[in-house]
Amino acid sequence: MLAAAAVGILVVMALALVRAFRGPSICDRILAVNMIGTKTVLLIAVYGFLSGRPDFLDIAITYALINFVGVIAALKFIERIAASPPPTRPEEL
Amino acid sequence: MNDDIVLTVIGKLLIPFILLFALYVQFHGDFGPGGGFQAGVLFAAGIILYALTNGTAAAMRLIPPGLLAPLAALGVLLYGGVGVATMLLGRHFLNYSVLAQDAVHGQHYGILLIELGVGITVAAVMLLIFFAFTSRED
Amino acid sequence: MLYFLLLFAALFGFWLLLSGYWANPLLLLLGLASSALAAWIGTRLEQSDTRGYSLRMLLRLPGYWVWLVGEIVKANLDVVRRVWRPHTYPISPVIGHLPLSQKTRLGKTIYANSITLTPGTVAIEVSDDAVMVHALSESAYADLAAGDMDRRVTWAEGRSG
Amino acid sequence: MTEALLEPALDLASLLLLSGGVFLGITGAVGVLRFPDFFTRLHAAGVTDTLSAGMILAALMLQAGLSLISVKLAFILLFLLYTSPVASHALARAAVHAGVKPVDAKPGESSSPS
Repeated sequence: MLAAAAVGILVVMALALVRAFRGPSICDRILAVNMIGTKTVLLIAVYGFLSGRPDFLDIAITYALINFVGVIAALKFIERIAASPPPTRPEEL
Repeated sequence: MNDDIVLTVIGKLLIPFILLFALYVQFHGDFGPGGGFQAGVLFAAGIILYALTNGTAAAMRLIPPGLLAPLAALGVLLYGGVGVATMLLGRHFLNYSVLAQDAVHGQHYGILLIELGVGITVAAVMLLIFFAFTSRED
Repeated sequence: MLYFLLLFAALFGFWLLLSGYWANPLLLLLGLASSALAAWIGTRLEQSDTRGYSLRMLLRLPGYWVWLVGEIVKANLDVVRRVWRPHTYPISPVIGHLPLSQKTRLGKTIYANSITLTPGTVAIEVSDDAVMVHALSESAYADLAAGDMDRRVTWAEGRSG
Repeated sequence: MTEALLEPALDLASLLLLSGGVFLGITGAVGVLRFPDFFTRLHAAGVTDTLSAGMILAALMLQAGLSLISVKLAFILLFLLYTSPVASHALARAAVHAGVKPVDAKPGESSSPS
Protein backbone atom coordinates (compact mmCIF):
# COMPACT_ATOMS: atom_id res chain seq x y z
CA MET A 1 0.00 0.00 0.00
CA LEU A 2 2.77 2.40 0.95
CA ALA A 3 4.84 1.19 -1.98
CA ALA A 4 1.92 1.89 -4.33
CA ALA A 5 1.63 5.39 -2.88
CA ALA A 6 5.35 5.94 -3.42
CA VAL A 7 4.98 4.87 -7.06
CA GLY A 8 1.98 7.24 -7.39
CA ILE A 9 4.03 10.13 -6.06
CA LEU A 10 6.81 9.24 -8.52
CA VAL A 11 4.26 9.36 -11.37
CA VAL A 12 3.19 12.85 -10.23
CA MET A 13 6.83 13.92 -10.20
CA ALA A 14 7.39 12.51 -13.69
CA LEU A 15 4.39 14.43 -15.03
CA ALA A 16 5.64 17.62 -13.37
CA LEU A 17 9.05 16.97 -14.93
CA VAL A 18 7.44 17.00 -18.38
CA ARG A 19 6.09 20.48 -17.63
CA ALA A 20 9.50 21.55 -16.35
CA PHE A 21 11.11 20.55 -19.66
CA ARG A 22 8.33 21.98 -21.80
CA GLY A 23 8.22 25.37 -20.11
CA PRO A 24 7.51 27.61 -21.97
CA SER A 25 8.25 30.44 -19.54
CA ILE A 26 10.81 30.27 -16.75
CA CYS A 27 7.94 30.61 -14.27
CA ASP A 28 6.34 27.41 -15.59
CA ARG A 29 9.60 25.61 -14.95
CA ILE A 30 9.91 26.92 -11.41
CA LEU A 31 6.28 25.98 -10.77
CA ALA A 32 7.04 22.43 -11.86
CA VAL A 33 10.24 22.28 -9.82
CA ASN A 34 8.42 23.55 -6.73
CA MET A 35 5.81 20.86 -7.26
CA ILE A 36 8.50 18.19 -7.53
CA GLY A 37 9.98 19.58 -4.32
CA THR A 38 6.81 19.23 -2.28
CA LYS A 39 6.26 15.75 -3.71
CA THR A 40 9.81 14.84 -2.69
CA VAL A 41 8.96 15.80 0.88
CA LEU A 42 5.98 13.43 0.78
CA LEU A 43 8.09 10.73 -0.89
CA ILE A 44 10.72 10.93 1.86
CA ALA A 45 7.99 10.68 4.51
CA VAL A 46 6.35 7.68 2.82
CA TYR A 47 9.71 6.03 2.26
CA GLY A 48 10.56 6.51 5.92
CA PHE A 49 7.47 4.51 6.84
CA LEU A 50 8.15 1.95 4.14
CA SER A 51 11.63 1.23 5.47
CA GLY A 52 10.49 1.46 9.09
CA ARG A 53 12.75 4.39 9.89
CA PRO A 54 10.60 7.38 10.80
CA ASP A 55 13.69 9.49 11.62
CA PHE A 56 13.52 10.22 7.91
CA LEU A 57 10.91 12.81 8.86
CA ASP A 58 13.68 15.16 9.99
CA ILE A 59 15.13 14.94 6.50
CA ALA A 60 11.68 15.61 5.05
CA ILE A 61 11.35 18.80 7.13
CA THR A 62 14.87 19.84 6.12
CA TYR A 63 14.08 19.25 2.47
CA ALA A 64 10.81 21.20 2.67
CA LEU A 65 12.68 24.12 4.20
CA ILE A 66 15.52 24.18 1.69
CA ASN A 67 13.03 23.78 -1.18
CA PHE A 68 11.04 26.80 0.01
CA VAL A 69 14.09 29.01 0.47
CA GLY A 70 15.44 27.89 -2.90
CA VAL A 71 12.22 28.69 -4.77
CA ILE A 72 11.95 32.11 -3.13
CA ALA A 73 15.58 32.82 -4.00
CA ALA A 74 15.06 31.83 -7.65
CA LEU A 75 11.96 34.03 -7.88
CA LYS A 76 13.71 37.04 -6.35
CA PHE A 77 16.44 36.54 -8.93
CA ILE A 78 13.90 36.53 -11.78
CA GLU A 79 12.20 39.66 -10.47
CA ARG A 80 15.54 41.40 -10.30
CA ILE A 81 16.37 40.44 -13.89
CA ALA A 82 12.89 41.47 -15.06
CA ALA A 83 13.34 44.84 -13.40
CA SER A 84 16.82 45.52 -14.81
CA PRO A 85 16.66 46.11 -18.61
CA PRO A 86 15.05 49.57 -18.95
CA PRO A 87 13.95 49.47 -22.65
CA THR A 88 11.59 46.51 -22.23
CA ARG A 89 9.93 47.44 -18.95
CA PRO A 90 10.30 51.18 -18.32
CA GLU A 91 7.53 51.29 -15.69
CA GLU A 92 9.62 49.15 -13.35
CA LEU A 93 12.22 51.85 -12.82
CA MET B 1 13.22 46.22 -4.69
CA ASN B 2 9.63 47.01 -3.80
CA ASP B 3 8.08 45.50 -0.74
CA ASP B 4 5.78 42.49 -0.84
CA ILE B 5 3.57 42.29 2.23
CA VAL B 6 3.05 38.52 2.16
CA LEU B 7 6.74 37.65 1.83
CA THR B 8 7.98 40.07 4.50
CA VAL B 9 5.42 38.99 7.08
CA ILE B 10 5.81 35.25 6.48
CA GLY B 11 9.59 35.57 6.45
CA LYS B 12 9.54 37.14 9.89
CA LEU B 13 7.12 34.62 11.37
CA LEU B 14 9.07 31.60 10.10
CA ILE B 15 12.61 32.54 11.06
CA PRO B 16 12.68 31.75 14.80
CA PHE B 17 11.26 28.30 14.09
CA ILE B 18 13.70 27.60 11.25
CA LEU B 19 16.60 28.59 13.50
CA LEU B 20 15.31 26.39 16.30
CA PHE B 21 14.94 23.48 13.90
CA ALA B 22 18.53 24.05 12.77
CA LEU B 23 19.72 23.94 16.39
CA TYR B 24 17.66 20.80 16.97
CA VAL B 25 19.39 19.12 14.02
CA GLN B 26 22.70 20.39 15.39
CA PHE B 27 22.36 18.81 18.81
CA HIS B 28 20.68 15.55 17.79
CA GLY B 29 23.49 14.60 15.43
CA ASP B 30 24.30 11.37 17.25
CA PHE B 31 20.64 10.37 17.85
CA GLY B 32 19.30 10.55 14.29
CA PRO B 33 20.22 11.84 10.87
CA GLY B 34 21.69 15.29 11.16
CA GLY B 35 24.76 16.94 12.50
CA GLY B 36 26.85 20.02 12.16
CA PHE B 37 26.92 20.42 8.41
CA GLN B 38 23.15 20.20 7.84
CA ALA B 39 22.50 22.36 10.89
CA GLY B 40 24.87 25.04 9.66
CA VAL B 41 23.22 25.07 6.25
CA LEU B 42 19.73 25.26 7.79
CA PHE B 43 20.72 28.08 10.14
CA ALA B 44 22.23 30.04 7.24
CA ALA B 45 19.14 29.27 5.12
CA GLY B 46 16.93 30.81 7.80
CA ILE B 47 18.95 34.04 7.78
CA ILE B 48 19.11 34.00 3.96
CA LEU B 49 15.31 33.69 3.84
CA TYR B 50 15.13 36.78 6.04
CA ALA B 51 17.54 38.59 3.72
CA LEU B 52 15.48 37.60 0.66
CA THR B 53 12.16 38.66 2.15
CA ASN B 54 13.13 41.68 4.26
CA GLY B 55 16.21 42.91 2.43
CA THR B 56 19.93 42.28 2.83
CA ALA B 57 20.33 45.40 4.99
CA ALA B 58 17.91 44.06 7.61
CA ALA B 59 19.71 40.71 7.64
CA MET B 60 23.06 42.46 8.10
CA ARG B 61 21.61 44.34 11.06
CA LEU B 62 20.44 41.02 12.51
CA ILE B 63 23.77 39.25 11.99
CA PRO B 64 26.59 41.80 11.66
CA PRO B 65 28.87 40.61 8.81
CA GLY B 66 31.91 41.69 10.80
CA LEU B 67 31.11 38.97 13.28
CA LEU B 68 31.05 36.20 10.68
CA ALA B 69 34.76 35.78 9.94
CA PRO B 70 35.66 35.51 13.66
CA LEU B 71 32.80 33.01 14.10
CA ALA B 72 34.05 30.90 11.20
CA ALA B 73 37.50 30.87 12.81
CA LEU B 74 35.99 30.06 16.20
CA GLY B 75 34.33 26.97 14.74
CA VAL B 76 37.62 25.66 13.35
CA LEU B 77 39.33 26.53 16.62
CA LEU B 78 36.72 24.55 18.56
CA TYR B 79 37.26 21.56 16.29
CA GLY B 80 41.04 21.74 16.56
CA GLY B 81 40.88 22.61 20.24
CA VAL B 82 39.04 19.40 21.09
CA GLY B 83 41.65 17.45 19.14
CA VAL B 84 44.54 19.15 20.90
CA ALA B 85 42.81 18.71 24.26
CA THR B 86 42.61 14.96 23.68
CA MET B 87 46.31 14.93 22.78
CA LEU B 88 47.19 16.90 25.91
CA LEU B 89 45.26 14.32 27.89
CA GLY B 90 47.57 11.68 26.48
CA ARG B 91 45.65 10.14 23.57
CA HIS B 92 45.57 10.51 19.80
CA PHE B 93 44.16 13.55 18.03
CA LEU B 94 40.31 13.50 18.41
CA ASN B 95 40.24 10.39 20.57
CA TYR B 96 37.36 11.62 22.70
CA SER B 97 37.31 8.84 25.26
CA VAL B 98 39.38 10.85 27.72
CA LEU B 99 37.07 13.87 27.83
CA ALA B 100 34.97 12.44 30.68
CA GLN B 101 35.23 9.82 33.41
CA ASP B 102 34.12 6.99 31.12
CA ALA B 103 34.69 6.47 27.44
CA VAL B 104 31.01 6.57 26.39
CA HIS B 105 30.40 10.00 27.90
CA GLY B 106 33.70 11.22 26.55
CA GLN B 107 32.76 10.23 23.00
CA HIS B 108 29.40 11.90 23.49
CA TYR B 109 30.77 15.28 24.58
CA GLY B 110 33.58 15.12 22.04
CA ILE B 111 31.25 14.59 19.09
CA LEU B 112 28.89 17.29 20.40
CA LEU B 113 31.71 19.87 20.52
CA ILE B 114 33.18 18.85 17.17
CA GLU B 115 29.76 19.06 15.50
CA LEU B 116 29.18 22.47 17.10
CA GLY B 117 32.44 23.68 15.59
CA VAL B 118 31.44 22.35 12.16
CA GLY B 119 27.99 23.95 12.45
CA ILE B 120 29.28 27.37 13.43
CA THR B 121 31.86 27.41 10.64
CA VAL B 122 29.46 26.19 7.95
CA ALA B 123 26.76 28.72 8.90
CA ALA B 124 29.23 31.59 9.12
CA VAL B 125 30.94 30.80 5.82
CA MET B 126 27.64 30.33 3.96
CA LEU B 127 26.44 33.71 5.20
CA LEU B 128 29.77 35.33 4.33
CA ILE B 129 29.49 34.04 0.76
CA PHE B 130 25.85 35.12 0.52
CA PHE B 131 26.55 38.63 1.81
CA ALA B 132 29.58 38.93 -0.45
CA PHE B 133 27.44 38.20 -3.52
CA THR B 134 24.41 40.30 -2.62
CA SER B 135 26.21 43.39 -1.39
CA ARG B 136 28.17 43.52 -4.65
CA GLU B 137 24.94 44.11 -6.60
CA ASP B 138 23.31 46.77 -4.44
CA MET C 1 10.08 41.11 27.27
CA LEU C 2 6.63 39.53 27.19
CA TYR C 3 7.14 38.88 23.49
CA PHE C 4 10.47 37.22 24.21
CA LEU C 5 8.94 34.98 26.88
CA LEU C 6 6.01 33.94 24.68
CA LEU C 7 8.32 33.17 21.77
CA PHE C 8 10.72 31.33 24.08
CA ALA C 9 7.90 29.17 25.48
CA ALA C 10 6.59 28.38 21.99
CA LEU C 11 10.07 27.50 20.73
CA PHE C 12 10.85 25.30 23.72
CA GLY C 13 7.56 23.46 23.23
CA PHE C 14 8.56 22.98 19.58
CA TRP C 15 11.94 21.61 20.71
CA LEU C 16 10.33 19.13 23.12
CA LEU C 17 8.00 17.82 20.42
CA LEU C 18 10.84 17.51 17.90
CA SER C 19 13.35 15.96 20.26
CA GLY C 20 11.38 13.37 22.20
CA TYR C 21 14.30 12.91 24.66
CA TRP C 22 12.48 14.38 27.65
CA ALA C 23 14.59 12.66 30.30
CA ASN C 24 18.03 13.58 28.98
CA PRO C 25 19.24 16.57 31.06
CA LEU C 26 21.96 17.53 28.57
CA LEU C 27 19.51 17.73 25.67
CA LEU C 28 16.99 19.63 27.81
CA LEU C 29 19.68 22.13 28.73
CA LEU C 30 20.73 22.49 25.08
CA GLY C 31 17.05 22.93 24.23
CA LEU C 32 16.68 25.80 26.69
CA ALA C 33 19.83 27.44 25.32
CA SER C 34 18.71 26.93 21.68
CA SER C 35 15.23 28.31 22.38
CA ALA C 36 16.74 31.33 24.12
CA LEU C 37 19.08 31.99 21.17
CA ALA C 38 16.30 31.62 18.57
CA ALA C 39 13.89 33.76 20.62
CA TRP C 40 16.56 36.41 21.10
CA ILE C 41 17.19 36.58 17.36
CA GLY C 42 13.39 36.64 16.93
CA THR C 43 13.09 39.74 19.10
CA ARG C 44 15.80 41.46 17.07
CA LEU C 45 13.86 41.23 13.77
CA GLU C 46 12.16 44.28 12.32
CA GLN C 47 9.24 44.52 14.70
CA SER C 48 6.62 46.46 12.74
CA ASP C 49 4.78 43.32 11.57
CA THR C 50 5.10 41.01 14.53
CA ARG C 51 4.18 43.18 17.51
CA GLY C 52 0.95 44.51 18.88
CA TYR C 53 -1.41 41.65 18.20
CA SER C 54 -4.19 40.90 20.60
CA LEU C 55 -4.65 37.61 22.35
CA ARG C 56 -8.13 37.72 20.81
CA MET C 57 -6.62 37.00 17.42
CA LEU C 58 -4.85 33.89 18.69
CA LEU C 59 -8.14 32.64 20.10
CA ARG C 60 -10.15 33.40 16.99
CA LEU C 61 -7.75 31.97 14.39
CA PRO C 62 -8.43 28.25 15.09
CA GLY C 63 -12.13 28.79 14.40
CA TYR C 64 -11.23 30.51 11.17
CA TRP C 65 -8.93 27.64 10.16
CA VAL C 66 -11.71 25.09 10.61
CA TRP C 67 -13.86 27.10 8.22
CA LEU C 68 -10.90 27.51 5.84
CA VAL C 69 -10.24 23.76 5.66
CA GLY C 70 -13.86 23.26 4.53
CA GLU C 71 -13.38 25.89 1.85
CA ILE C 72 -10.11 24.27 0.70
CA VAL C 73 -11.85 20.91 0.25
CA LYS C 74 -14.71 22.48 -1.71
CA ALA C 75 -12.33 24.46 -3.93
CA ASN C 76 -10.22 21.36 -4.58
CA LEU C 77 -13.22 19.39 -5.78
CA ASP C 78 -14.11 22.23 -8.15
CA VAL C 79 -10.65 22.27 -9.72
CA VAL C 80 -10.57 18.45 -9.96
CA ARG C 81 -13.84 18.62 -11.91
CA ARG C 82 -12.37 21.14 -14.31
CA VAL C 83 -9.24 19.04 -14.87
CA TRP C 84 -10.97 15.75 -15.69
CA ARG C 85 -14.10 16.98 -17.47
CA PRO C 86 -13.00 20.14 -19.28
CA HIS C 87 -15.95 20.04 -21.68
CA THR C 88 -18.67 19.92 -19.05
CA TYR C 89 -16.84 22.27 -16.71
CA PRO C 90 -14.78 24.64 -18.85
CA ILE C 91 -12.31 27.06 -17.32
CA SER C 92 -12.95 30.77 -17.70
CA PRO C 93 -10.05 32.71 -16.19
CA VAL C 94 -10.73 36.06 -14.55
CA ILE C 95 -8.18 38.58 -13.35
CA GLY C 96 -9.09 41.60 -11.27
CA HIS C 97 -8.66 43.70 -8.16
CA LEU C 98 -10.76 43.08 -5.05
CA PRO C 99 -10.97 45.40 -2.05
CA LEU C 100 -9.69 44.14 1.29
CA SER C 101 -10.69 45.36 4.74
CA GLN C 102 -7.88 44.11 7.03
CA LYS C 103 -6.06 46.83 8.95
CA THR C 104 -2.77 45.10 9.74
CA ARG C 105 -0.15 43.63 7.45
CA LEU C 106 -0.50 40.28 9.18
CA GLY C 107 -4.25 40.35 8.53
CA LYS C 108 -3.69 41.12 4.85
CA THR C 109 -1.16 38.28 4.68
CA ILE C 110 -3.62 35.82 6.19
CA TYR C 111 -6.27 36.92 3.69
CA ALA C 112 -3.91 36.67 0.71
CA ASN C 113 -2.67 33.24 1.80
CA SER C 114 -6.24 32.04 2.31
CA ILE C 115 -7.06 33.13 -1.23
CA THR C 116 -4.06 31.26 -2.62
CA LEU C 117 -4.60 28.21 -0.42
CA THR C 118 -8.04 27.61 -1.91
CA PRO C 119 -7.25 26.25 -5.38
CA GLY C 120 -9.03 28.18 -8.12
CA THR C 121 -7.99 31.59 -6.84
CA VAL C 122 -4.48 33.03 -6.47
CA ALA C 123 -3.52 36.34 -4.90
CA ILE C 124 -1.01 38.01 -7.21
CA GLU C 125 -0.30 41.34 -5.59
CA VAL C 126 -1.32 42.75 -2.22
CA SER C 127 -1.47 46.49 -1.67
CA ASP C 128 -2.88 48.57 1.18
CA ASP C 129 -6.52 48.44 0.17
CA ALA C 130 -6.80 45.87 -2.61
CA VAL C 131 -5.61 42.47 -3.69
CA MET C 132 -5.05 41.46 -7.32
CA VAL C 133 -6.58 38.04 -7.92
CA HIS C 134 -6.42 35.50 -10.72
CA ALA C 135 -9.30 33.01 -10.70
CA LEU C 136 -9.71 29.81 -12.69
CA SER C 137 -13.41 30.37 -13.23
CA GLU C 138 -15.96 33.15 -13.06
CA SER C 139 -17.81 31.41 -10.25
CA ALA C 140 -14.66 31.15 -8.12
CA TYR C 141 -14.06 34.86 -8.68
CA ALA C 142 -17.66 35.74 -7.84
CA ASP C 143 -17.50 33.71 -4.61
CA LEU C 144 -14.45 35.62 -3.53
CA ALA C 145 -15.89 38.96 -4.61
CA ALA C 146 -18.92 38.31 -2.39
CA GLY C 147 -16.51 39.07 0.46
CA ASP C 148 -17.29 36.28 2.92
CA MET C 149 -13.63 35.29 3.35
CA ASP C 150 -12.57 38.93 3.64
CA ARG C 151 -15.07 39.54 6.46
CA ARG C 152 -14.03 36.38 8.32
CA VAL C 153 -10.33 37.28 8.22
CA THR C 154 -11.10 40.80 9.44
CA TRP C 155 -13.19 39.30 12.24
CA ALA C 156 -10.33 36.97 13.20
CA GLU C 157 -7.94 39.93 13.09
CA GLY C 158 -10.07 41.41 15.87
CA ARG C 159 -9.44 45.08 15.15
CA SER C 160 -13.01 46.27 14.62
CA GLY C 161 -12.65 50.01 14.98
CA MET D 1 -12.50 -6.47 21.35
CA THR D 2 -12.55 -2.87 20.18
CA GLU D 3 -8.86 -3.13 19.36
CA ALA D 4 -9.54 -5.92 16.91
CA LEU D 5 -12.12 -3.76 15.17
CA LEU D 6 -10.20 -0.50 15.38
CA GLU D 7 -7.10 -1.82 13.65
CA PRO D 8 -8.71 -2.72 10.28
CA ALA D 9 -10.85 0.41 10.41
CA LEU D 10 -7.76 2.57 10.77
CA ASP D 11 -6.03 0.66 7.99
CA LEU D 12 -9.01 1.18 5.70
CA ALA D 13 -9.20 4.90 6.49
CA SER D 14 -5.47 5.17 5.89
CA LEU D 15 -5.80 3.35 2.57
CA LEU D 16 -8.63 5.63 1.46
CA LEU D 17 -6.73 8.76 2.42
CA LEU D 18 -3.57 7.53 0.71
CA SER D 19 -5.30 6.64 -2.56
CA GLY D 20 -7.29 9.88 -2.45
CA GLY D 21 -4.11 11.85 -1.92
CA VAL D 22 -2.31 10.15 -4.80
CA PHE D 23 -5.36 10.62 -7.04
CA LEU D 24 -5.45 14.33 -6.24
CA GLY D 25 -1.70 14.56 -6.87
CA ILE D 26 -2.07 13.00 -10.32
CA THR D 27 -5.06 15.26 -10.98
CA GLY D 28 -2.96 18.30 -10.18
CA ALA D 29 -0.11 17.09 -12.38
CA VAL D 30 -2.49 16.40 -15.29
CA GLY D 31 -3.93 19.88 -14.79
CA VAL D 32 -0.44 21.37 -14.86
CA LEU D 33 0.15 19.59 -18.17
CA ARG D 34 -3.25 20.31 -19.69
CA PHE D 35 -4.17 23.88 -18.69
CA PRO D 36 -3.43 26.52 -21.31
CA ASP D 37 -1.30 29.13 -19.54
CA PHE D 38 0.90 29.71 -16.53
CA PHE D 39 -1.75 31.20 -14.25
CA THR D 40 -4.27 28.41 -14.76
CA ARG D 41 -1.50 25.86 -14.16
CA LEU D 42 -0.85 27.56 -10.86
CA HIS D 43 -4.35 26.59 -9.71
CA ALA D 44 -3.79 22.96 -10.70
CA ALA D 45 -0.51 22.91 -8.77
CA GLY D 46 -2.45 24.22 -5.79
CA VAL D 47 -4.44 20.98 -5.70
CA THR D 48 -1.33 18.88 -5.21
CA ASP D 49 0.09 21.27 -2.64
CA THR D 50 -2.94 21.46 -0.35
CA LEU D 51 -5.40 18.59 -0.16
CA SER D 52 -3.18 15.94 -1.75
CA ALA D 53 -0.30 16.55 0.65
CA GLY D 54 -2.75 16.81 3.55
CA MET D 55 -4.41 13.49 2.78
CA ILE D 56 -1.13 11.59 2.31
CA LEU D 57 0.29 12.97 5.57
CA ALA D 58 -3.00 12.26 7.38
CA ALA D 59 -2.81 8.65 6.16
CA LEU D 60 0.71 8.34 7.56
CA MET D 61 -0.48 9.88 10.84
CA LEU D 62 -3.16 7.20 11.13
CA GLN D 63 -0.48 4.55 10.70
CA ALA D 64 1.83 6.12 13.25
CA GLY D 65 -0.89 6.50 15.86
CA LEU D 66 -0.65 8.90 18.78
CA SER D 67 3.09 9.48 18.91
CA LEU D 68 5.78 12.06 18.32
CA ILE D 69 6.04 10.76 14.76
CA SER D 70 2.50 12.00 14.15
CA VAL D 71 3.48 15.33 15.67
CA LYS D 72 6.37 15.60 13.22
CA LEU D 73 4.06 14.70 10.34
CA ALA D 74 1.73 17.45 11.55
CA PHE D 75 4.68 19.87 11.53
CA ILE D 76 5.45 18.93 7.93
CA LEU D 77 1.80 19.48 6.96
CA LEU D 78 1.67 22.82 8.77
CA PHE D 79 4.88 23.93 7.13
CA LEU D 80 3.61 22.96 3.67
CA LEU D 81 0.25 24.71 4.22
CA TYR D 82 2.13 27.73 5.52
CA THR D 83 4.66 28.03 2.72
CA SER D 84 2.97 26.68 -0.41
CA PRO D 85 0.61 29.67 -0.78
CA VAL D 86 3.58 31.99 -0.25
CA ALA D 87 5.51 30.21 -3.00
CA SER D 88 2.47 30.31 -5.33
CA HIS D 89 1.92 33.98 -4.59
CA ALA D 90 5.58 34.79 -5.19
CA LEU D 91 5.47 32.80 -8.45
CA ALA D 92 2.39 34.66 -9.68
CA ARG D 93 3.91 37.99 -8.72
CA ALA D 94 7.23 37.23 -10.39
CA ALA D 95 5.37 36.07 -13.52
CA VAL D 96 3.43 39.35 -13.72
CA HIS D 97 6.62 41.36 -13.23
CA ALA D 98 8.48 39.28 -15.81
CA GLY D 99 5.72 40.02 -18.30
CA VAL D 100 3.99 36.64 -18.51
CA LYS D 101 0.50 37.43 -19.80
CA PRO D 102 -2.56 35.47 -18.70
CA VAL D 103 -4.28 33.94 -21.74
CA ASP D 104 -7.78 35.31 -22.41
CA ALA D 105 -8.56 36.25 -18.82
CA LYS D 106 -11.55 38.53 -18.44
CA PRO D 107 -11.23 41.58 -16.23
CA GLY D 108 -13.09 41.12 -12.94
CA GLU D 109 -16.27 43.13 -12.36
CA SER D 110 -15.72 44.69 -8.96
CA SER D 111 -12.36 46.10 -9.99
CA SER D 112 -11.12 49.69 -9.62
CA PRO D 113 -9.60 49.86 -6.14
CA SER D 114 -10.01 53.31 -4.64
